[in-house]
Amino acid sequence: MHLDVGDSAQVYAAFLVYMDLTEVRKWKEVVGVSCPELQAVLLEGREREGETVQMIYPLPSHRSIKHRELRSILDKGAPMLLCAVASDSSLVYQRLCDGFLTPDPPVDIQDQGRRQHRKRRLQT
Amino acid sequence: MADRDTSTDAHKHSVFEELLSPSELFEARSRSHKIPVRGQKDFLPNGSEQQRARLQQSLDEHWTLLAEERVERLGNLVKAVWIPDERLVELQSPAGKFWQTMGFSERGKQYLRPEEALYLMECGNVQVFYRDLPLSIQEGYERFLSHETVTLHQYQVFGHLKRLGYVVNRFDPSSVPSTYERQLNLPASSWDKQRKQLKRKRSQSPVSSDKQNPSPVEKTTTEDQSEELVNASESPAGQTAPDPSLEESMQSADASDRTWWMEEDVQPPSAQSQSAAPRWDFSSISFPDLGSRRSRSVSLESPDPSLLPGALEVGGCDLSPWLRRLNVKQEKLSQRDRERQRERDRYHRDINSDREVRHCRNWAEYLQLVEDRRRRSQKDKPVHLWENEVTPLTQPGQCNSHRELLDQISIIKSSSLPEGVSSLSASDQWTISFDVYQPDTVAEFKKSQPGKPYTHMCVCSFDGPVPDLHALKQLSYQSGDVPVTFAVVDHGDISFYCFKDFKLPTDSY
Amino acid sequence: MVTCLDVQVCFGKVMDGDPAGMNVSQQSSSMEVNEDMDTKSESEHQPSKDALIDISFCGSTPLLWKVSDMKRCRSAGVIGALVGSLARQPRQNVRLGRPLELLQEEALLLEETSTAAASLQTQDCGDEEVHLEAVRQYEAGLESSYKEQCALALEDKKTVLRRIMDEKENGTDDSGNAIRDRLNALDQAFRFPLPAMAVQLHTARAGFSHCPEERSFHSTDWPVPRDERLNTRFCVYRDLRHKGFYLTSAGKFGGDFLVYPGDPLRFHAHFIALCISMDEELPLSDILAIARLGSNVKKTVLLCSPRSRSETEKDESVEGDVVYSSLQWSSMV
Amino acid sequence: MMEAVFQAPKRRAKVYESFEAPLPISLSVEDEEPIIYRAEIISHHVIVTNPAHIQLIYERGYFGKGVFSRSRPEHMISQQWKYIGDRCLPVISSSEYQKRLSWARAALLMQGLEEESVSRALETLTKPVEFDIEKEHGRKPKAKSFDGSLVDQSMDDVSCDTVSNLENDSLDQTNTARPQRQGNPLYDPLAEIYPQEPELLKANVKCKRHDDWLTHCGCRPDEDQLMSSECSVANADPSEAYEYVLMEDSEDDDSENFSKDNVSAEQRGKLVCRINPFTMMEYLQLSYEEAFFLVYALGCLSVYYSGEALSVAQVWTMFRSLQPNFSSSYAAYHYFRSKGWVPKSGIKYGTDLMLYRKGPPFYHASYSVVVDRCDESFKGAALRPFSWKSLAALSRTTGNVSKELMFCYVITPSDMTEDMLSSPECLKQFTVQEVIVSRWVSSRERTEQEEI
Repeated sequence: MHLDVGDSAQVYAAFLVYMDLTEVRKWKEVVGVSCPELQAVLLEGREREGETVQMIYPLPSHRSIKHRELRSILDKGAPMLLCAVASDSSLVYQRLCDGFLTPDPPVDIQDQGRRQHRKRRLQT
Repeated sequence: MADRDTSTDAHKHSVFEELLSPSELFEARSRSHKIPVRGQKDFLPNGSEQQRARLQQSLDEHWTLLAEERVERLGNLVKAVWIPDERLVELQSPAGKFWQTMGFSERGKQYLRPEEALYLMECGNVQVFYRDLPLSIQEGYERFLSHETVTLHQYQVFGHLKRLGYVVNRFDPSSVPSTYERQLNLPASSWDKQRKQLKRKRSQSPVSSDKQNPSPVEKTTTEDQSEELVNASESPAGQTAPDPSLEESMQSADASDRTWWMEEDVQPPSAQSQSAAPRWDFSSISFPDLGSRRSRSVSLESPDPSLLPGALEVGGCDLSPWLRRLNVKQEKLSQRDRERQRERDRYHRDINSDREVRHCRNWAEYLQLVEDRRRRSQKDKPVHLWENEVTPLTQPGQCNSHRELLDQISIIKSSSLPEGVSSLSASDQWTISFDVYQPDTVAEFKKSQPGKPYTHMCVCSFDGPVPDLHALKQLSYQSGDVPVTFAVVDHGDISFYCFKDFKLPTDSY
Repeated sequence: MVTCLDVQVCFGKVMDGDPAGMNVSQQSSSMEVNEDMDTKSESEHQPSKDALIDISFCGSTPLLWKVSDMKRCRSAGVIGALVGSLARQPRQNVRLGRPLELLQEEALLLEETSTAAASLQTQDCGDEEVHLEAVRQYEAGLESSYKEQCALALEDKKTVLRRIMDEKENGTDDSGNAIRDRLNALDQAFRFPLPAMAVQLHTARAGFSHCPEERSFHSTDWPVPRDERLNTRFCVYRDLRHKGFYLTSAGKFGGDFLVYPGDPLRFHAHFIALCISMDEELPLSDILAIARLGSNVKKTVLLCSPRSRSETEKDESVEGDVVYSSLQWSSMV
Repeated sequence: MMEAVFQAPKRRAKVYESFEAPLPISLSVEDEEPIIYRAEIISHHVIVTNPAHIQLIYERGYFGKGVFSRSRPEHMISQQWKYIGDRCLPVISSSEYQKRLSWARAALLMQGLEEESVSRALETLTKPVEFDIEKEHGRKPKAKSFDGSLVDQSMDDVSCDTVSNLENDSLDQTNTARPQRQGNPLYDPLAEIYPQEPELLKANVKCKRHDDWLTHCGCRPDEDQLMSSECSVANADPSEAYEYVLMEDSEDDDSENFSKDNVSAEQRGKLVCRINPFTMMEYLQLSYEEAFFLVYALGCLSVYYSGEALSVAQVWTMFRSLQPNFSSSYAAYHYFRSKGWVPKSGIKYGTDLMLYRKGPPFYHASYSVVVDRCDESFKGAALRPFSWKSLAALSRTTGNVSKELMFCYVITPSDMTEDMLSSPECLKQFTVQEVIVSRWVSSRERTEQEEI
């Protein structure tokens, strides 16, 4: 029996992500690009027509990652998504960008009423 | 080096800056005890004057609050003296209310442990002197806290819990029943509790799996027997107190190693203990099967001396009088038992309910039917799954209920934290620091009889390791039947974690 | 020379643990050497040494005790964490009081910018004479404080009586006279019981204490070893501080620092900083967990890695010593 | 140490499907023929393509995940549907149509067809269609399986279809924008955008009732919509609906607004009915653990690799080579399944497994499980070493969605050799230790909490 292992796992993860982006999320101009530094297949695409190109790095979920690897993609200048792929094809996308991305202000930041109370423990 | 004088005027000023004048002291007696409330925070600094002013106000309040020095009436202070050699604080004046939960007496003197004294200093209850001069709280931290007493981390946890109202004592390993005591289950209180747990657990998953018995008929009997046994030991009519260790091992040992029901020759308990393991492993000691009708042996040999407490001689035991007293009458089933029986029957197919079987008029036809069925299922079964060394755990159509199927595929045993502890090597890395008692027990708390702690507290540094299974087992052993909580100190911030033994109940439907 | 055993142990431990990364001056160095260093540091750095923040180490934990030091430290943007009971209400955990515990990184920053120095632990004063003098001083102070408080209490009582008298003056009965008599008798009859005297329980080491502390510790004597981990965290801490952010510990959020856009008293944190070296392996599942937590608490997870020296030299265009990447749980589910 | 108390699983507030069976095998009905399902390993993925198999495997025990869906396979080509006569057809943009056309072209070319004949075939194929509603009944072009390489629509089927122009007017009369998936239990409207509730467009990742990003929360917008539905379950076969599409034949196709603004869809361009040139069937993907459980524990799944059916041992070997630590992760999976629970991927929570009672449509997940491995000395955490820092994050993340965090240690006997591990029989020697990790917050502290 021939087993095609190696980092084919990453390639096949990329295939699932490609299908998800094109078929489910209707991204435009999705193409695979190989990334020699990471020995991996990345995807490029636009969420909607006319929007900026984003890089997507698909990775099997049991892997580890180094900041340097993420930087080698981020330094290309495009916003990036890291996509964890589980063996049942579950996907989790995470947005990465260079530098400081200020979070959205809490919706009820001005609201001093009781709604805030519930969230108190989370905010610091 | 210590005797040199490095004070400059400027330095002196900084040293004295927090010294209150008598008039300040006098005024402090009537100051407010309210803590200002903090306002809502902003999201982004915008450089506005309003934000600046609010920050300044918050800071002013902050500093005022922090700068406040403790001022107490001399009469409210308990005077004490630090004894560095003993690492203890000795009280010089009568103790206050705190004595109910803190401190100890020895040779007519009253002592506080360093952490207790420091906490009480912070609360403004005790003034500790050393060489006739009072110690500041800073000096208390510097002198009292060390690896020989308690570390800063441990003190932070201690203080945190004390401030919340808990009773916190240093962990005393001797307060936990020893291995031997625990095996004999001497502490009656803990036994009661355990038994309740056992009962509850049993009701959750009433049917135990039994995969060592191949034939379903035999299986039923075994289960009936075990059920009877349990019933007997639970009924108040049972003359002898139920042996807790028996119950315990029934729980801990998986159904597959219920050696005491196997039809083997009576085995003295010594058989397994010849390796002279430092601790008994009850799950591996088999019990003599006295109930079996096939058992011809009527006496038990004397147990292995290595298992007995020192200098205790135990002879052989004649069983015949006991056997005569055994109740062999037909079992009368209560309503509940009958329901259970029905419940069990649901999982076993009565062959007479099979339509095709009922149509068989003679033995030959039945055999033919069985053969036909076998061939039919053979045909359906793909070769690649069934004609190799490893075959699936169940055959299609083999199981008639979810329960039966689950029993069939349950091949992985579950373990519990107490298992295998006896073979573990002790390590110093994980130790219990404190006994903690609930705040609502303070009123009845007696230092002489503290009772069972609410939890044991293990203090960890945030940068240190998370306990692995080895550590969990070891601590769980050290802790007895008291839960262990891990207090993780991260730069003054304390989080508590519990790692609890668990067995997911089987859920069949 | 009497030295406190505990203290010796503490220092011995710390110094032994130092992996030769720092030059530790011998603790037994003579007083003259230390004096020299003191004058040197004084002349080199303004403000002079009395403006230096005293960092007192408990074990390896840096603590600040004096409010003046804490103010100075906060004006340098160093926040720390209060860990003691609050004097005003000691039996609660919501608002804590002195001491202020500093992160190693905070202490290092203060030390690096010469705004702080580590102070020696208390040692018993060896000179019996000096000690006896200190005890005499303390007792004399207590005595005079008592006297003064007596006078204050008397004055207090008088004020109260006078006020009542003034009120009664308008009345018709002669109870006013009775009060006047009491007032007159007060000078002789007034008793201020000793137990009623207010005494101060000092938070920071007090002036009359056993021995004035040694502030002679020089920067090179820093009692905490710097390992790889601390170096990474410090590098990030310093860089973020220089960018104007305020930082506190983020342990409970699964990160290294919480990063605030302004003083944490008034602002919410925006980021959870995770300090990692460029080549540290991070399990994807850990990243997923923290990114999800970040989104739950409306904060961005910030991956922070110091650039290695060779990289900064090689590429002139790169700015700063630390690389930052923002990580957010995406809305793509 | 005390045992953790079992917390009752939380039932979902609304359950929209009936419970079929705990597992995809027959229990107690003796004359039912046992079904052996079929899965294939393609590109390292274990996939099931037979729609009947997909349905049974998913609905009985909730094995697998639709590759285009968040859980149950329910993906459709478009979120917008319209009735043409009694047919309900998906509306797609012209760029989407072009994409499919190019895929079809590529697929045909890959099969070695002449470029010219491909073009000609596609031309015929893409002509606008008008239905003769009477005739159309009963004609069901067969569904194509999707096997990783892209499969085209069969030419023969296409050419015999009658094609003619569709009048725009007739379309306008049937413009009842159909709430997609209404009444069809195969589909979960919340998983996609729901036309009548435009606010969901923004929050399409979240269920309104459960703000914890459940993989598949089972919530539906409205129960009465299910009741009022005219569509019968018989129409549920997704392959049927894919046959024809309504293409937005507009010059200035504004895809950005397209999906958001259904009302204006017709004003912007006329809709043309065409044959979908490239039908993509959603398949069910099984995790290695799920697949091996069906093979080894239930004996109801045949796994094919390059057309060859694999034996139990071969599947084991294969999965071990495809996924590091498969033996431990499978042992944990098998253990939970053998206790009657439904484990699903925990990737969205940063863990290995989520445990459901009965299945995701009925109960919220009770446990978020980290699987680790250790030998009989119980030392270390081999697969996922935790620091207090990473544990703090995971513990809070888990607590925020009110799940319990469970560590599942798979204990391997010390004398286990690689040789023994090469057969699934080694599983019988594993033991499993479950530990519940929780943060303890004293009641006093909780009442004391103030904003920090």
